[in-house]
Amino acid sequence: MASWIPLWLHKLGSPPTFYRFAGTLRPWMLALALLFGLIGLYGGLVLAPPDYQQGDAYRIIFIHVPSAWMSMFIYGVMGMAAFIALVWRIKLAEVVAMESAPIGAAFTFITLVTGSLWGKPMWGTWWTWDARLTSELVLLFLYLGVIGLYHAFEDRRQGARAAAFLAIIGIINVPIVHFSVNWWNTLHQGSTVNLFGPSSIVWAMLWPLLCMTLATKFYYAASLFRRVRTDLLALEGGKDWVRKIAESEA
Amino acid sequence: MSSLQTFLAMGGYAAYVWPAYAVFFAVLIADSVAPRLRRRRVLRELRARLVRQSTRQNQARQSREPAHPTSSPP
Amino acid sequence: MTSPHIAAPLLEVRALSFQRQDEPVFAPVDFQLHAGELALVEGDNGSGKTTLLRMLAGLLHVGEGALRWRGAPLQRDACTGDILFLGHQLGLKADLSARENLHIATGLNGQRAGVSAAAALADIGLAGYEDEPVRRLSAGQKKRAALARLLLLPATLWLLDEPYANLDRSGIARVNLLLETHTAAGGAALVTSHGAVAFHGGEPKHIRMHA
Amino acid sequence: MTSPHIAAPLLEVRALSFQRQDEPVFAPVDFQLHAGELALVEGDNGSGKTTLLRMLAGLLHVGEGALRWRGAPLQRDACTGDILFLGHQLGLKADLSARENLHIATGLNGQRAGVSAAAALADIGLAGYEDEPVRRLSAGQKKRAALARLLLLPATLWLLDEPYANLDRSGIARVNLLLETHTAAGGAALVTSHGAVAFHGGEPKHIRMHA
Amino acid sequence: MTSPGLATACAAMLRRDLTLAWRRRGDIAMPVLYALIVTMLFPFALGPEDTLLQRIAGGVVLVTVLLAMLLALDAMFSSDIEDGSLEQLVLAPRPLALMLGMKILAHWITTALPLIVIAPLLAGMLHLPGAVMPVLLLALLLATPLLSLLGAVLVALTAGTRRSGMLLALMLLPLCVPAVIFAAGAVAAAQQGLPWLAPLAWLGAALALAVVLAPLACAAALRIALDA
Amino acid sequence: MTSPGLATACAAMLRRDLTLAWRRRGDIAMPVLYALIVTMLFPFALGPEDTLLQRIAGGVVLVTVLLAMLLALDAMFSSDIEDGSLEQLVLAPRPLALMLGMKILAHWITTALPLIVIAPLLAGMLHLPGAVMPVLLLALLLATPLLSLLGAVLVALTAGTRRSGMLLALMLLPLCVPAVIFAAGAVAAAQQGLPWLAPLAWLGAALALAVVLAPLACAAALRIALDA
Ligand code: HEM
Ligand SMILES: Nc1ncnc2c1ncn2[C@@H]1O[C@H](COP(=O)(O)OP(=O)(O)OP(=O)(O)O)[C@@H](O)[C@H]1O
Ligand SMILES: Nc1ncnc2c1ncn2[C@@H]1O[C@H](COP(=O)(O)OP(=O)(O)OP(=O)(O)O)[C@@H](O)[C@H]1O
Ligand SMILES: [Mg+2]
Ligand SMILES: [Mg+2]
Repeated sequence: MASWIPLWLHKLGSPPTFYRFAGTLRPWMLALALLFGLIGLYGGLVLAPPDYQQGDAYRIIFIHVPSAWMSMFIYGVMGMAAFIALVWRIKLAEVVAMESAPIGAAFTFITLVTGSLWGKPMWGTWWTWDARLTSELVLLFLYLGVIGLYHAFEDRRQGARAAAFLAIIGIINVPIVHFSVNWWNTLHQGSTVNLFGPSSIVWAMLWPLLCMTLATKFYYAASLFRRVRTDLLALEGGKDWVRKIAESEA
Repeated sequence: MSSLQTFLAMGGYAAYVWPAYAVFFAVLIADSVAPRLRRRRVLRELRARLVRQSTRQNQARQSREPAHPTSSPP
Repeated sequence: MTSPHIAAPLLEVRALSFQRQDEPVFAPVDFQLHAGELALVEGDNGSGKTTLLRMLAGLLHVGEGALRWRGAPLQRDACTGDILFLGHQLGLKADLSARENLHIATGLNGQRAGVSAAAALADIGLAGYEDEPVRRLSAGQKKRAALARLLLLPATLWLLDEPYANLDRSGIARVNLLLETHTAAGGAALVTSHGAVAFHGGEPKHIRMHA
Repeated sequence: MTSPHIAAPLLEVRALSFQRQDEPVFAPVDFQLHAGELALVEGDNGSGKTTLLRMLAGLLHVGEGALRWRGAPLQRDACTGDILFLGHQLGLKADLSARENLHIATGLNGQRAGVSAAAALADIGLAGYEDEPVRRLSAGQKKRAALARLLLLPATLWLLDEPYANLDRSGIARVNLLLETHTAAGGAALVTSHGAVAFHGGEPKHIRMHA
Repeated sequence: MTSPGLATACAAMLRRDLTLAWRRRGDIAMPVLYALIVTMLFPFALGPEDTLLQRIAGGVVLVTVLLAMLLALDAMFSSDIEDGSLEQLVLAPRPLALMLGMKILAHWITTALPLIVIAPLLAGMLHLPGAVMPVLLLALLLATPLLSLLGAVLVALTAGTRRSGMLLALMLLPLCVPAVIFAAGAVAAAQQGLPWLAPLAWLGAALALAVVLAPLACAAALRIALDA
Repeated sequence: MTSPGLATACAAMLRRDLTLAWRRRGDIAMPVLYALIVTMLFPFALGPEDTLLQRIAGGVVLVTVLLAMLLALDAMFSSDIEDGSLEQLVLAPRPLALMLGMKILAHWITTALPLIVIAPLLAGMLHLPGAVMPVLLLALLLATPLLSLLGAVLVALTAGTRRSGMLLALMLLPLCVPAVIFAAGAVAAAQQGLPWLAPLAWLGAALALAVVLAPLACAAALRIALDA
């Protein structure tokens, strides 16, 4: 591996640097999330016309699909951070991986619940054992496994390393979630949104969906930054920079 | 029916659409509140630790002072 | 293999410390151990003796400080067979006999030339108990079965955590004799103990642990 | 014996032996233990000390011989609360803290008046470790947590199997002090140990075990 | 010297086991997750046809819950034997049978109760009709304590032996079968709209007997098992 | 000083675990008996209709065998951790991954192999057609080592914790599901006279990968888990 990677990572990965960096960026991320979220909701719930087949039930798409994408995206981020944490033992990477897990689990849970709520009127059942639904459930279990393993250890860094290991093993599930609709015949629909070609969805429905997608991405960044900052304080409790913060933020 | 009522009725799918949105917001709000509480707790613990450390240092200095008067700061 | 400079110590420990939850378990430790030396690790209950030995054995990662082996930074892969660790947990399978336990140990670690498992067991005072399941041995007999490894396995540095506990007087004398022959043959040992050690092979080093 | 006690001995053991697979584990044992007396059970590893103590405690059935308690044949139901046994296995739940372990013990066995769990733990040298899970204590700290039972539980006869093992010197001194106060208060104790016991409450009885 | 009453001792015992279970709450969840996994795997193994699943739902849930309980049974005394706490319990001046009764109660609370709580979910996953659910729960409420009590006696008997696993399973099988037959009979009857009280009454009678006798038998068995 | 070769060390490791299993042969029989009980209980729980049983036979046998294996998985390293043998293994001058591979092999031989041997009996009890039997056995021969290998990695990961069963189950679930799907898919296809090779080929590919990677992952996981 090129030697500049660890060097570069160590520089940005220094806890006080990242603490400050995340602190300045976080409010902006939150503001962007709110902005895009409000626009997307207005466009999705009010402006977009009812679907000719599904009526208004399809409006669940504006939260279901962004959440589903986030559930996979966050797993990818977690997996990468986990890899860095294991190979270079960088504290920040451990923290990013471990703090991504609860957010990812939250989005996975939302996907499952909103999908169920959508499935009842569309397919006539809350749940079937089809490939995409199952692999998404497995994704939730993976997230929970990572969180559980992390907390099962008494030493946090040791727990982080063990859980990072599990996260890396579990990453094979992400392509399965995505491609399950192609590989097996399922109830769940295949890709309707295509970034690089014509999407089979009308523009009035597409742009609110894209807004919501951006909103969830920004939300993730904001939430992750807040969590990482807290964790860094807890992990670096003995260091001077933390002492200063603890004294100033009384 | 007023337009608000039509909006809320969601074409007869209100029982599915609104709970979905409710879950979305409930989960995300929970996700953002949890770290806020944790941060408060972490800071409280940190300050307690600082207090413990400073008292221990004071004790150590007091017990050391007669033996090494030069090592204490002016 | 043979070090060019005679003075290079077998093991050199510099400002070694271990953190649990970011708190140091013991005050930093410095010492050198040369071939032929015995060091006693002393300290009260909970002062970190076991932790130190486990760290030297490679079971715990080194928190801060440096470890040097024969003059060069310690590489675990290069010296695993050279270090023998015996902890509070004896590492015996209760369902196997003492002999079978020793066979596993030699299978994994290799065997000193000229010593057989039966001879080692007889030497340590377990003649007649070779084929009893370890479960049925008394506390001191179990300890002896674990100590038989010292006779049988090739290793330069012994890390022994309270080897005397549960032994009767003849057992204690036997362990002291083992330590003497081992150091006389150019080995070294780090031993924790609360009791007095009657070591006749020279004055042992003392390493004091402070919590 | 030359003891000036007029009362019947607390415990009287006559030609006691124990068989495993029809073989006696140790030669028949005879002794008396009066209130206020300490007896040291001595013998090599495997001579049957633990077996004897477990038999007296009622964990093993009496093979041959007779046991008398305060002058009458020993009835288990009549004296269970009177006998306290501490074996090689400490009987501590590793997931509970020392304090919680003591609370269980007092819940089952009752509690001496005027002693609290916290006080007992502080007395035995575990102040500050009351709420650590026992799993995280060092070997000597675990032993101390088990020994805290001696301070807390009401019992007349203590059966202690190697109470000194793993303890540092201050711990050993503490156990000796405990034995002195216990015998001075009219209790009795049977202790096995391989090390020297510095007991200042009179000359202890010696019971030698032969395999 | 203050000597606590029986109630204190019982409470101490119960609290001890519940605290321990709470410290290892991962292990409480184990049978639950196990049951969840089994129930999830069935649709995969059999194909997700609603009618077939519905047909076997009651039986699968019963078998799954009882087997999940069996899993946890083996560990009832093992850790106490290993660390010497069981010796201390046997030596304590309290009626051993009563103390063991508390242990069994704690064991039921920590293993069976969570299973009963999620049983409706399991049944739902296999599309069991809602009307049958109360009968299923009643059957479980009677069958699980019975299994805990009888299981405890057998575990105590095998505590001293080395090859406990096989023995335990062998001896439990004859005990499981009638419990499953009666419980499944009640559920099946309810599913077909037939009266379902009689099989449950049998289970109840057996349970009443076991509550009285099992702790005594368990105490006797343990004393024998420890004496070696 | 004689230093034994790798082969000697492997043999010592394998012999050790097999001897231990033999000493406790009751415990080997445990999963087998467990599987037998489950399969026996099904006709009781569902009623003895041949067609229904036959329909679910393949799936039930697969699920049962895999679950019986899961039972034994938890204990793979626990006794070695408790008595300190695992430390000695980690410190031995032999490649840890290879030694762990031997442990996994021994574990497979002692738990999965007996199950595979009795699988035809189990399938027969549920009236699985004889023609499907070879496919079932093949599926088991591929799925069980896969489960042993992957399970070992997860068990190793939880070795440093208080060995929480829930975690293990939670983490194993995602691994079980695909194995069951493919294995059951092959059996179902064979039962309907369709080609059944493709799903088994997938299993085989996964197994080949796991044989190489799992021991390495297991060794890494154990080193992480023991370091506390
Ligand atoms: C519990 C049930 C459901 C779950 C777990 C679920 C899960 C998912 C997941 C994971 C994705 C992202 C796939 C990817 O981009 O690779 C997704 C996308 C999607 N889901 Fe669902 N879903 C469920 C129910 C439904 C229902 C009932 C519908 C509509 C009838 C639906 C419509 C969609 C649509 C339109 C997409 C976007 C597909 C694309 O463009 O890639 N889902 N779902
Ligand atoms: N697994 C563990 N987790 C957390 N803390 C531990 C663990 N093991 C030991 N400790 C703590 O670390 C400190 C040092 O323990 P260690 O076992 O090294 O002591 P020791 O010197 O060997 O004592 P002893 O003489 O009693 O064996 C103790 O305060 C102990 O409570
Ligand atoms: N569970 C058992 N089953 C069979 N034999 C046993 C068992 N426990 C001990 N023995 C044997 O009985 C004899 C006496 O053992 P015991 O444990 O009483 O010795 P001890 O005097 O306590 O020795 P130590 O000083 O080593 O603790 C020994 O020879 C031992 O091998
Ligand atoms: Mg120690
Ligand atoms: Mg003994």
